[in-house]
Amino acid sequence: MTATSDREQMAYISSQAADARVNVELDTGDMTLNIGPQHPATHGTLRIACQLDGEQVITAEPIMGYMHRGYEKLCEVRTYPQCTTLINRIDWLGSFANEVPFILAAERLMEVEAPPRAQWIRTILFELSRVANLALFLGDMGVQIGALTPVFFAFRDRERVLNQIEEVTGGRFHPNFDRIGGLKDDIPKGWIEETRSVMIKMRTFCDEMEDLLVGNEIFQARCRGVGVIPPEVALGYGLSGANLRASGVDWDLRRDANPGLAWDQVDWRVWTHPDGDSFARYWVRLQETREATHIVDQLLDGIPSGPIMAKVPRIIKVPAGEAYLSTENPLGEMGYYIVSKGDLGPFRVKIRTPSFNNISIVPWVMKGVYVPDVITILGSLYFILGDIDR
Amino acid sequence: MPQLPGLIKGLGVTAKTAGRTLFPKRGWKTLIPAPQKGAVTVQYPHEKEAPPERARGVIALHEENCTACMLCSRSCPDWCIYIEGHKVKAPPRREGGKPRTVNMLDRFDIDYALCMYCGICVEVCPFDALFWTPEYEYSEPRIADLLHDKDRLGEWMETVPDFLEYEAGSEQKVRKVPR
Amino acid sequence: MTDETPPEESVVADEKREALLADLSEHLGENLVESHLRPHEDLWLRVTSESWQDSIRIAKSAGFEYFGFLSAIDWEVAPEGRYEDTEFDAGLDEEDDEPVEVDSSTGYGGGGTRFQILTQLNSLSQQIGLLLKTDVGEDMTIDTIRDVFAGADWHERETYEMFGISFRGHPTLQPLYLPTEFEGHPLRKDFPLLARQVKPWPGVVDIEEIPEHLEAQLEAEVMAAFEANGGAS
Amino acid sequence: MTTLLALPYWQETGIKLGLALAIIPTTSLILVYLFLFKMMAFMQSRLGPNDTGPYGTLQLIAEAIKFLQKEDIHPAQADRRVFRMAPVVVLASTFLLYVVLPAGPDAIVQDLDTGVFYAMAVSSLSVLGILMAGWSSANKYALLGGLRAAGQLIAYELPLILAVMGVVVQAETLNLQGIVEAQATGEIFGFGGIGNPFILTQFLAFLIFMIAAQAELTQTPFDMPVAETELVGGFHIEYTGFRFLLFFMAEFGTAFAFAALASVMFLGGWWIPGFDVDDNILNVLGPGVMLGKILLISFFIFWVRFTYPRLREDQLQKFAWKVLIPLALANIVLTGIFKVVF
Repeated sequence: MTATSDREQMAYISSQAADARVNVELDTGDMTLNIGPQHPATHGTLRIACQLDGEQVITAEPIMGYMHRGYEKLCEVRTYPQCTTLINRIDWLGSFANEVPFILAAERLMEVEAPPRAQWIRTILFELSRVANLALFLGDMGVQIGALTPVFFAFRDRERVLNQIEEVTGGRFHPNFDRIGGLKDDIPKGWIEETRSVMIKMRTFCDEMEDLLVGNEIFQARCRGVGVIPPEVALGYGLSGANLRASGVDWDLRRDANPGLAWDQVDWRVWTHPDGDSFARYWVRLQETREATHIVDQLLDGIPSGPIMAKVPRIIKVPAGEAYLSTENPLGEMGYYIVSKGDLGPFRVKIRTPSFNNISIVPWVMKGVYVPDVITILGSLYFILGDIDR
Repeated sequence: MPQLPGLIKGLGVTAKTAGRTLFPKRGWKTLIPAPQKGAVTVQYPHEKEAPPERARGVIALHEENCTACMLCSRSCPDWCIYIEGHKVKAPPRREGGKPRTVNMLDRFDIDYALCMYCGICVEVCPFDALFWTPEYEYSEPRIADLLHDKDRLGEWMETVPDFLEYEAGSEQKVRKVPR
Repeated sequence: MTDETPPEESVVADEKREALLADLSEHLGENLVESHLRPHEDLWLRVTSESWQDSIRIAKSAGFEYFGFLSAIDWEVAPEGRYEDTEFDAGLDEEDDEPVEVDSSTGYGGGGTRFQILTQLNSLSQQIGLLLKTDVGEDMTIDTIRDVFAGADWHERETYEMFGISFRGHPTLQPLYLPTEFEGHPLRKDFPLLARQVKPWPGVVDIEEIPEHLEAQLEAEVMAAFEANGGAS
Repeated sequence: MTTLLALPYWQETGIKLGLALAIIPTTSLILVYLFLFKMMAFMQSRLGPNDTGPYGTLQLIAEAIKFLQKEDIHPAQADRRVFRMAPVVVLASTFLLYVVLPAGPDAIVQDLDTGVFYAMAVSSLSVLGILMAGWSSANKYALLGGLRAAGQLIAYELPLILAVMGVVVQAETLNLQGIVEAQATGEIFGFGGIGNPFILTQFLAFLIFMIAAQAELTQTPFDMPVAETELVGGFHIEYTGFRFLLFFMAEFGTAFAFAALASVMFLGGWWIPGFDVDDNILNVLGPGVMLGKILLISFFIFWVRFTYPRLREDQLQKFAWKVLIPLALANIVLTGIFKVVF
């Protein structure tokens, strides 16, 4: 018996025992509560069918597919450039970051490498999407547990980052800017300075969140010790990103499996937290947002000059082969397994999205918690519906 | 210094923001409330936010440059560009030459109800006939009206902004918009 | 047994993955059918379908305890391609007029069946990823690895509904995304993509040629106008 | 006390009734506009409603008209009669609360001798309405919300009353006018220049009262009965149109009433500290002074509401039973000791 199922069973038994004690006295029936598919906390169309005893959850089973768009199938009928625009829409908050692993995987098969300037700008945009994405989480987590204001701060300050992304790529959410062999265009004049000032604002935003939520005793009471995920369980379920690091696993693909972007050129650190609870997940993401602004700052200083496009044929045909490449996206490890048969388009694309794995732990982690904790845990696991359903 | 309780700090953050929104002015004007200036929201129908020049709002067609080569239509992931054309004879480029056969555009429709604003068509166009403009106000009550024909697409042409200059270190050439 | 592609050109040998391959082939023994190594990129192992669960267990005990994903590949060639014009579909361009030969091989690690299961595992300590494949036989059934990696639960459910591959020992093998009354397995290559079938490809339209009987007349008209203009077009 | 206008009983009652009926929409309008629309917007770097009327002042009226136009929907499984009655019960509780709130020496609907007792009793009626709404909606979210509301309101009724007890002990009366008088004429350790607003001597009671009121009003951090992100509105999830408007008005009307209670008991109500003004003038100025104090207190109520996350139900209960009630009891004991010693 593995550690996972051991713990799972223990948690279940203890919750059952607690139920039994109550049931003997009151003999209450269970109630099924469908949280979603239209529910503010699921920010999208996820449904969680909870079996409740009073306010205590006995089982929670996520039901999804309300937004399944079949991207793996759609990629098969598209050419490589056409795929890029599609996969923009998987994790719509971390837009640019979606494109990068796909393009890198295709580049790996084609054995081309983007010039350094393109790699740096890619990294900058990648980190900017991370900031934009996580900023929304930092505010949204507040609204999940009842604080109204943080989410407005998040929208306010995320907008500045999105404007920066839009100024370069032309798209706020769907940049479609990454190309096999480089980038579509170079950065416009004056952008570096603007981005610097935006990064300062984002750090102020992080400070505000620290004062408004992290330090708040009510927030801590709601999040500490709620939804604890031990590291071995996290690994077994394939959790990734901040969810994994909040469980104390020191693993960041940017550092541990850098696919050639400029992360190794700058000085930064990976944040982990030993607790593995909802608070730890929030805290790690907060630190990561701040770290990302520092990464952007350093990268802005040292963009090398040169071309932004390697020599690639105008009509892109990727040689036959298979490649799996994943990067550390805002939500976690996003990877593309591309099978090519030398055609204009991929033969098969398997999209490994972070939220799918992250949410698959829900039935395990939600045993015996209260209804409000369901929301806290869902919020702190941080998923994007498009990223689960694809 | 002992830590302030988080509850009080939180109240401070919201109060500070309220103060900044209400009294954004500095100097002797500090006490004049000016929330219109302090708020970050844009009162949309009254004032409009200018999108960046590169924003992908709507596609403009420079008809003279289009040779009906079908490249954009073929590379469109959503199959939303419809082109029809016929060949005509054009006068030779220089004296004594032979008449040339050129493509004449009959129909160039983009269905914005289907378009996903990826910009592949603009990119693949080898003759500089398609351009992005940041205009965004073209919603229609009927979905069928989102199909813009070539005249409508041509009208957008005057809203196309000039291409931006690049940041130092770039080797890209700044392109020109045909006017 | 192992068909290792030697590193082409003067690539530095990937010692880490080679050592890993040697180590794992020793552990897997008979289970390992074929392997493929792309230096500094990835390592593919194909194991026998009978030993699928055991092989995953062995990999896990060899340090690969971080689950990535599990999915399947349908190696049949889609009958309809991209639903576009065939010539364009085949990848014709100006430089070479030869349509690209469609490769009917079954990727790295080989394979004899239409469907293959693919899973990706990571080792945190070695900072290395591993891709494991196995063939799915005619009975379209394979052992579940849910007991080894709890996270595989949903991935197997997804594979079940998308490819129709059953997992022996999986307790809740129900559709994950699709409605219960849905028929068919969408990610199989022969499953039609309706969105592309209901509409003709707009790229197929050709430019209308000048009717031959009009050609001379039009030419004369144009030249007349040209000369009347004084040679300026 | 002299009366400003000598009117026959029925005329006086008529005027009072009319005023009291008008006061709930008016007060909720003031609170919603000032705090929910404007203050919240400024705290979030927004402008808030600003198109309807000057500075958006007429927005709430527009909203009210919108609600009135909406269809009155009953869930198919709902217990119709109870479902229809619930908002009225909640509003009635608010309405009854206004009866004893003094706005001037004579500006009071009915000056009850047991005013405090009455106010506390009447305010807890609303939980009945909320339970009715939660139960009759035939919705699981509403049911959970209703039950949470019941548990919470009962738990917080106790510290609320115990906190008020301190004031009552010090003022030696249950009459609200008497409490105001006691503050106007009182002195702190012999210094009577500004009277004795009980917020100074009963600060602990004031804090407990405000926290308990926050819970009583189901405002964040104690808004689990409505909890948009968990229960999607809780007990009023199934209500639309006019009936929802009643709940909405009751919520803010009660907030106003509780702010008024707090200002009467801790800030001296209609009395202007440090000034000895004639009663007749106070009858005119009093409501204004009172409004100022009420707005000050509501400002704090809503400031907290817009800043804090919400607690969990069990944490809330623990807080009430393990912290607030012992503190309130200690406060009564202390007040008693001081009362005897000084």
